[in-house]
Amino acid sequence: MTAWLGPGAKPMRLGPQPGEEIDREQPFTFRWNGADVPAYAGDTIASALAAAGRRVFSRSYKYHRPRGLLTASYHDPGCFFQVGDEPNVRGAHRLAEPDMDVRSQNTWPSLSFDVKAVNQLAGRFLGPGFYYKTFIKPQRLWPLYERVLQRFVHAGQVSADTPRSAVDKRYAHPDVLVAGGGPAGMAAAVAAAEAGARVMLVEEEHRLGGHLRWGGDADLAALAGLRDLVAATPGIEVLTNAVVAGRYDGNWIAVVQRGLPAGTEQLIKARAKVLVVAPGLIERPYVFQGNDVPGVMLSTAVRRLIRLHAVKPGDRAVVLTANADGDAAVGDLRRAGVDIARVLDARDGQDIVRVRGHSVGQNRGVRAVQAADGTTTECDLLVTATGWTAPAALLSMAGDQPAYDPRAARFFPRDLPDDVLATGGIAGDGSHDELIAHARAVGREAARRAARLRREWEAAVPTRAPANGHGLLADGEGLLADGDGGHAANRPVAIPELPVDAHPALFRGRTHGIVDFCEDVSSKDIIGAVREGYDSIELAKRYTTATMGPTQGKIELVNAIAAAAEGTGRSIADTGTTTWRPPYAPVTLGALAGRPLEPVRYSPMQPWHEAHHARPLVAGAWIRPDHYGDPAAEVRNVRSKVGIIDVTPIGKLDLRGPDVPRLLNLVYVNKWSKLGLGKVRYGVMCTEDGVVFDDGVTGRLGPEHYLMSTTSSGAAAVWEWLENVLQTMHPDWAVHITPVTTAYASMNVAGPACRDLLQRVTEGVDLANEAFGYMEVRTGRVAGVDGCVLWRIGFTGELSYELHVPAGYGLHVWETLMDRGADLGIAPFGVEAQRILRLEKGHLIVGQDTDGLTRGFSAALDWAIKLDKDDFLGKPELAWQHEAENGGNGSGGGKGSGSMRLVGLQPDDGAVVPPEASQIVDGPRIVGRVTSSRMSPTLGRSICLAQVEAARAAPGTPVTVRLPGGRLIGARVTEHLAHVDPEGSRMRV
Amino acid sequence: MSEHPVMTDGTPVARSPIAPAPPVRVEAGWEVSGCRSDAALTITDCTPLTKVQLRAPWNGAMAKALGVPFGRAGREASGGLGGVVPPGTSRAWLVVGSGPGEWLVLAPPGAAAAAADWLATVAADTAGEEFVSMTDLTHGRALVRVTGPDAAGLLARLCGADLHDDMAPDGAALRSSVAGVATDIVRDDRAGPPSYLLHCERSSGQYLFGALVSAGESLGIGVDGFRLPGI
Amino acid sequence: MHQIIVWTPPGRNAVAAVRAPSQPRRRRPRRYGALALLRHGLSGREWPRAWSEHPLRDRYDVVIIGGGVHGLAAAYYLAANHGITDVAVLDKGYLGGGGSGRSTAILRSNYLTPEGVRFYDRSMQLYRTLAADLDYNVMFSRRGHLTLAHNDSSLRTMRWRAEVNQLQGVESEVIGPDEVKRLVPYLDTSEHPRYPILGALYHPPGGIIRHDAVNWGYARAADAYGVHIHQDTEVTGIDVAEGRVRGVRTTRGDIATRVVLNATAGWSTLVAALAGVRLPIQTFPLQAAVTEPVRPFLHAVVVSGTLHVYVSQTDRGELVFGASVDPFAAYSTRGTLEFAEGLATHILELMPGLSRMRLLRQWSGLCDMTPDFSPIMGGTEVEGFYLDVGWGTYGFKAGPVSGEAMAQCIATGRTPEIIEAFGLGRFGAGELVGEKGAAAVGH
Amino acid sequence: MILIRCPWCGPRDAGEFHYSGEATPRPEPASAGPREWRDYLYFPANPRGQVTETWYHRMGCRRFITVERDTDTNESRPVPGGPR
Repeated sequence: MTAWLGPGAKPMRLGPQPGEEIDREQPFTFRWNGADVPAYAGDTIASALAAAGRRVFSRSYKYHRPRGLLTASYHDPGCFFQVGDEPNVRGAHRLAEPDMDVRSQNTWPSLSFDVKAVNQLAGRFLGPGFYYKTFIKPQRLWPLYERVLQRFVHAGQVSADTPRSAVDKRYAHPDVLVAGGGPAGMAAAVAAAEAGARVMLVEEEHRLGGHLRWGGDADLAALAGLRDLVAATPGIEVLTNAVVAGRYDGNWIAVVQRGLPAGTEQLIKARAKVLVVAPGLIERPYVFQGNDVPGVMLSTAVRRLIRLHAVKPGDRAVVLTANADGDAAVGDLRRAGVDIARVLDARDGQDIVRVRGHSVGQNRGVRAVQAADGTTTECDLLVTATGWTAPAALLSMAGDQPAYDPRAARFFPRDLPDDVLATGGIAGDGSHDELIAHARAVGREAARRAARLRREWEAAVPTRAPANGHGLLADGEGLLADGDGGHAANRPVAIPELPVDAHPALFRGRTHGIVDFCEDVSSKDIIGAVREGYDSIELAKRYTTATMGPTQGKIELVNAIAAAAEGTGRSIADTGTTTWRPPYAPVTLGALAGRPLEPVRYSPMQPWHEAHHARPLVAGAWIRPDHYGDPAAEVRNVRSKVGIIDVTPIGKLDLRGPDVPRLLNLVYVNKWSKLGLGKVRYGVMCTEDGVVFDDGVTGRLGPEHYLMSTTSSGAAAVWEWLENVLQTMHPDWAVHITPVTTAYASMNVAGPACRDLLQRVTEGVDLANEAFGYMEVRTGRVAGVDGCVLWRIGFTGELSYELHVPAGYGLHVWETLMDRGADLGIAPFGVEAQRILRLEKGHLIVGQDTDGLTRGFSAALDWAIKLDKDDFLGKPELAWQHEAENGGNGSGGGKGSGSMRLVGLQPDDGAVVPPEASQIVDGPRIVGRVTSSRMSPTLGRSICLAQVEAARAAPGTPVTVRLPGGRLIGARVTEHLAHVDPEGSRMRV
Repeated sequence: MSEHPVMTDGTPVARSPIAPAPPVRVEAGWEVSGCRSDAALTITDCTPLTKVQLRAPWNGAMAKALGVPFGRAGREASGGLGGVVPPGTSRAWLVVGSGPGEWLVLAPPGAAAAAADWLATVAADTAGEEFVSMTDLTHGRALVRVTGPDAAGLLARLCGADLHDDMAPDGAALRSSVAGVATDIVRDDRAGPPSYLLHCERSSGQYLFGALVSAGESLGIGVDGFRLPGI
Repeated sequence: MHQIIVWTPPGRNAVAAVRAPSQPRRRRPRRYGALALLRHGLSGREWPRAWSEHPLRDRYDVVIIGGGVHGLAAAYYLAANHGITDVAVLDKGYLGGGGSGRSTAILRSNYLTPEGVRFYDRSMQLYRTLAADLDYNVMFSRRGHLTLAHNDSSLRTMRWRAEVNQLQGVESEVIGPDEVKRLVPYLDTSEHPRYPILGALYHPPGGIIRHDAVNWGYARAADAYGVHIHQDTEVTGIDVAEGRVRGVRTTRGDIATRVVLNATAGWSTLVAALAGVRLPIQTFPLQAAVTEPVRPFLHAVVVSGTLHVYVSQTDRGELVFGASVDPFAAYSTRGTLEFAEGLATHILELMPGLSRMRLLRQWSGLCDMTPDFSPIMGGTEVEGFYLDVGWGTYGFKAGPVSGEAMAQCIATGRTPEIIEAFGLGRFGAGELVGEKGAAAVGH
Repeated sequence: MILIRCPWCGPRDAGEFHYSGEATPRPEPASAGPREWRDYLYFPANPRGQVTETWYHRMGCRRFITVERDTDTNESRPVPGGPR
């Protein structure tokens, strides 16, 4: 017996094999737990380790039993490694690279000596769900137990420093997407492409060919032929080391391209007209005592090791075979010089009882196999070939419920939607030629269905040149023109029935063993769970966690179902299967996220703001100046001299047409029929439940031309809202709406000196108060720029003009104003200063001083709401609120949020600023809250807006505000919302 | 702090939302990049082009007079577009059927008034019994052109619409999401390699341009400055 | 145990009139615990069934539709608190196969309105002692719950919630970026262009729990009181005459009963329609996902309302993610790729270091969304037909308190104060509950 | 990503659209009482199966379109007699 572990392990590399996928010209080494391991290009991490004589790769989840190679494929549960900062790398799939730093996972302190292995002794007490049955009392100890459980987490590590990957995703629109690049997949792809379809062929392994790759000479010859055909047929995009991770509604297919630099992946989103599922079959482990001892392998595993990587799997083997692949493995093992100690043929009823392994010392591998006939055979390798699992994930995601066929002892497709077809081993058995014929027919049928859909879609788009009529291809044109001939396009292709070979139903032998190798769940565990009452396959799965680990059932599902069936006495067919969820194989978050794409919006004056160290404020997608250093000073400058703020994000809608007034009347709560030319009016919009939705001003620029402003955050929603009204309620109205938010650079020039400043740069507009009054609008030339719109409005409460300048000239106008205003003391102000100014003025901010339930009257908008209008959006609810609050019979009911009122509020101690959201209380009861609060530079005291119960809204009402931390202070409701200049005289000068 | 050059005639210089790659020059009153690229895949900021939007019933007299249906873009009367071409502009103007009842006229810089006049005459010819409106969006939108054999491949990294020739051949016009921004995509090969005009709301222009450049890095994309007439 | 249904005049409640035994008789199953484990380990003996199978009777005092945490809890408290044990819980599939088994099992009580906070805080109290009460380890893990604020307005909402919470005596405070970083080192708290972390609402009592264990624990305990649990039993009709419930029809036979509790999620409008009751509900899929396990590094529950994502790490090392409901109404639970994409995009905005973690499985459940992000509980215009529905995205965390309150409601015929605000009548009256603000992401 | 068949633009990813819910007519505000009005506001039909609903093609033609969708399968089609 050789020592399988540690230094001096015996090399197992074989001489050159036909069809081997390693390049002996490219040798290199990589690190395995700190030691150098030799490898050839084309080696997987696991094949290189096996070639170096390593046999134990990891420790199992619960019992920490040593684990080695089982399937030698992506799904091999014993081969999860940490590679650099990448956890859970599939070592039997990932190609080894020079200087790769590979470490084993879930071992402490070391792979060879693992203290948690004591769990093996405790195993009998740690049955399924043991944790549900203990740690119950005393409860205060549970957190302690919990930390212990967490120490057993079976996985690698992530680092906070790992750089975020930035790989662009890609959209694709193949006619036919073939999932699986084995012989069937290749043949289907070729047939579909020959019929004129655009084909995407996706193979999970590193090369096309499937099982032909580790087959005999005939297989290799067939493989070469198929590869040549694929290469020679135009219209096939081949992706290898890529996996179809999911099929979603609308045949939206997620394809993940692996193997990009530094282990990154790319997500490809394909809108496939037809999906062909050809994943082949996955070999199934056999369940018996010791079936997870290193050295117990599947027949496909040993054939891969020998033929693809020229690795000798062991020295002395026992083989349990129930099918041709097992028989072929025997041949391969012989050729590889493995001494075949015994071949047990399950078809003749032969069976094994248990495997005994070396439990101590360095060697943790297979020692002997006990057969059903009582004989025991010494060996270091047990190979099983006991049947197949159909990877039905994609079928299941397409809505199919695969049917179990007891004759073949595996699941088959039942009924698939029109846009999904299946071929290859998942569809049936048969000779190579039978499978190829089936695949070709499926490929042609897929192309035919895709052609039908493509014609439908082409006819539906308005983008095709009128030359090709309206996009309708005549049958036979384009797709399917060659070969099958046009008329065939609407005749389904006859798909031959594939034979189904009988296969012995082998799941569990005469002893219990591991079913789920990732989760350490045994057949005994599952049967026990079922008998405990967790008797549906879903409950058994959840209770035992079988199939919930990283392999997600791909190798263990059928064995789990068989065990559950054994427990209930039901048949496997009646037991049914759990639902396969996407993704079919795990996908990195980096691939799913792709390159960060977060739209960010800037005003034309952004370069100036940056040059002047504005502190950025994130407002939705907009980046705005919060302030330029001292908001209070900015406020004082506006009140005393002149300030300028960039308000480009304010929503702007260009409204044209004779019916604009009708639209405004419907969407605003106030009246709009008589808005004169050059006039501006403030308006409030409510939704149909009477809740305040947006506000802004609208001005009349021409007889049938209006400019509407909205809140910055509401711009998109208001536009959609208006389009909704026009398109679904009043298609007869002649109104055209164009969003012009960023067609204009918008700046508000505010302060006593702002008129002087504007007079210096404005042409064609008389700015005198009597010529251009408060709440009026003009258009003219500013700083040499034509087509500027000037509003005279006062959000800040000062004399101010809001300029809307053609955006390309925004920076020019801004800089001109800064230059020309220097002697007047002009200074920029940011959003914070504006918030203070508007609070001093008592202007509400929708969404801050109102919330998702604040109806119009609660926002103190009584003056604006005109219930005598025939109709406006939200009128009924507002009418009922009014009725209810004014002693009506309240037929509409609803104190609701109608009971609240927006008021001005001033703390008794002007030095205290209650933080926004401070609650207003009456004893334990909440009777309101502070919605806005600041220290007013103008008044030198704290000021607030607040929502309070209507009963407390009367001017002078004293209230109690609870500060964070619980301190209570007194405050008083003010007469007006405005704290500064309630009469508005400053704006009207 | 950037200086603000003024044209000889006193009118200031207009700026695109997309920062011009140096050397910076002024073309037709716009600050543009003077850099040139001979890469197979290029990207050009075409924001200086005149952009006038026309709204009218999608199937009315104006639509017939223009001869450009929704979903198509055209320059001349031929090719089934049967439309009016502004006198003396031959190939220089591009009329885009950008939406149902919505057209976009792309013309060289400074042609807004001319475009409006032309559209007004067309509208007048339709006896004006239908409601028609015009809006100059030159400053309200950003316009980018990507050109090259890989142009469709580049867009496929940012846009889910099917841009294969059979769905979106030369002259196709569609609006879709590009890098998350609502964008008009106009296939306009100009008898050369595949070329797409991308037209979006102005303030997202810099972001969209950046997204295209980073997505195009692996395809060797090069920035090519704006050149008159630019259309 | 046999009970006599006496005719109750309209206005009074059927079960209120049931003569219930003063002391509920509880058939104690063998207790769980370390000793029991040891005993079974040594003897190798099988465990007794967690709950038994029964033939479907043709009459029950109370029929509960929906074998999720709400229905099972209601059954348990009817028996344990009110001695009403002639109860059938019907589920069309397996126990907890709906929302209860698909939930991300996050527990918190830091809501926005006083009624909401009180309600969920009672649920937290019940959850804290649930393992001992049910003799089943439900693995309640107090982790601390962080709701991140990326802009002023969400920071304002966080403060609002913190203030209301504190007034209700619930541990909850707004903390700054440094404290956030200390609690969750993997978070990117650097100067972030688009989603800076300005602070967070920190709710120390928040945590996660093993959702299946809660369902199974209630089922086992209710079964011990004699409640009948019927899986694979779908309700196909509800008989109503003279404005009151007479019975239900199922795929396994008809049942005569005076009291039916609709404790379904996803199907609640369809079930209510069987009794002729309309609900202000639209059904949306809610998706969740889990990654491959990695070594524990995330101890708190992290939520970002702005980015519509929340995440916690299980004891098994998996990250469990959730988001807000799908953008359009549907009864499909097949899941979408855009959910997984959005999730990954947003989680990497928060924790860029995770880009090499792999998403292992995604799944989807159905949520019944009400106009005010609050549930509908209590009676209806059909006498004897009760509702415990409209749970949106936050039903699991309310399981125990809902069961307790609905049991009391059914047993006494009076609506308990704690659920008064949640009656069906509020929509007709236009008196919606104000959770809207806090429910951007209901977790 | 489900496919919405826009009667104007052809088949497009649902992500380009904004779902605006079941197509329900607005009651006559003058005559509607609270019950009728709040039925309209708060009580959708929420059927399992075919539903007629409104989607806004915000990234595309910016038309509000009427779509028939199966809430189980998500198969959808424009309502016959659409704009084109």
